[in-house]
Amino acid sequence: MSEPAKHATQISIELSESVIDSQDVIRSVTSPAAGAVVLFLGTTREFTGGRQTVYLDYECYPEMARCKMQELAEQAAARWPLVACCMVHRLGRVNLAEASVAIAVSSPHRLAAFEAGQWLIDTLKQVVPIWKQEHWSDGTSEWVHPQGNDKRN
Amino acid sequence: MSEPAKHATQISIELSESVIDSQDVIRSVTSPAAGAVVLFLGTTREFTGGRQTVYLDYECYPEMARCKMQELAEQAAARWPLVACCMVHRLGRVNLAEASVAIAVSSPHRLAAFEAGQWLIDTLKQVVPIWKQEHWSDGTSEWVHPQGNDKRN
Amino acid sequence: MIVEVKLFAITRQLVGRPTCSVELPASATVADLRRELSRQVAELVPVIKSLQFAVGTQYATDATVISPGDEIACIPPVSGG
Amino acid sequence: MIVEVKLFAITRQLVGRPTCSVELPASATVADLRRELSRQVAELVPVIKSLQFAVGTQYATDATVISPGDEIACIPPVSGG
Repeated sequence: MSEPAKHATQISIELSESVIDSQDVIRSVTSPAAGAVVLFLGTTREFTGGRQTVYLDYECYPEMARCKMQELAEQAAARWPLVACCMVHRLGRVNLAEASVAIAVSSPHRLAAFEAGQWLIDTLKQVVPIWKQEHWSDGTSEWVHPQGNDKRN
Repeated sequence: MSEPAKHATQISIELSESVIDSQDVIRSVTSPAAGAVVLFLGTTREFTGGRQTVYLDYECYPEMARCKMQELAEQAAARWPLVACCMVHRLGRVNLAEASVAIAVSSPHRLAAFEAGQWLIDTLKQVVPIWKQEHWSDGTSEWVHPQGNDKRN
Repeated sequence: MIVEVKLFAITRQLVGRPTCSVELPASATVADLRRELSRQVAELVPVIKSLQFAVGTQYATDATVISPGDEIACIPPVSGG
Repeated sequence: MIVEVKLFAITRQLVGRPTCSVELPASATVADLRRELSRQVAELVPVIKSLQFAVGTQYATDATVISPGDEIACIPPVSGG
């Protein structure tokens, strides 16, 4: 029995109102064709420059966010030999230490998995239409809209 | 309330005879001080250069392996601002698609988590006294002893 | 033509509704849309320069032509992840 | 002195036991250990050049001095991960 032909990368994309199950995310990219899995979780940090966050609130443009996430997964699959790629983003309230985003990729060797994982989160943060509202411990809240980088892609 | 002083990185090291619970590994590095978690899993790939693996068998020099893994975690914590670092390596038989190693790190920002995670697995593979025996589909088996790189550290 | 523009995050908060309507000339481009939004929806003036626009769920350029029935959205700088 | 050397992976397989004994001069170094293992444990000859040694669970150099009671181990090229 010889090595089977390369199959298409298995892609899964989700926008979720409930807590991300990282076990499910890992399971969705695990395969005997892969030697490496890299999982990235973006988690809610309590302190930012001395200010204290109580929770975050995410909203998105659902049709476009899903479409952009699918595009990013396909671009990563074209650039690196990925076995599978799974991207999940939370919507609504996300408490401290909870994951707002999970990105998992698997590949035959580890370098591709690290590079693709890092590229996917960097690019998601630049182009996917999702917005974060900070809820601070002083009772104020504000939409986060980073300035100065061109998000077009 | 102001941002608390930086605490020491929380380190956990394990050599395990049973399946790695990646949920436990993630939980051990999750913290409201962290904005990023990176988990690496090295999983058993079925095909290597056309040859088919049935399973792997790992043995180690336990006292030295634990000591080296602890040293690597401390070196990573000195080099990157890590909140926590967890390294688990399987011993004995590891079946296809199962993880032989899990490395998780958390940090306030994602770049440090990606860099530390990648450095830890690269360096573990060079210096930690653990050995893999391939069990091939033709019934043969062999110890894997990569040549040509100096593992001293 | 009158087009409805989806609003998100700060733009939704400023306008107080999830969409707004704007009257555009026939064969208008995204550059026209930006100019007319500034004139017709005063609440958007403080942020109008920072906005991108999507037409049919794709990022548009100033030259993108808007056709009747296109799905149009205001995209303030994104902050997911 | 006689020291016991832990064996792993290919070295354990070749020798057929998890340790072997080797007689060394007093104040021997790891270079002496490597030479004496070649002479006294024939099964190790095919791989001896590829081996590193650990003294007290730390990688040793050829110049590392071995004292009675030190924990000594053969470290073939590692392949964890």
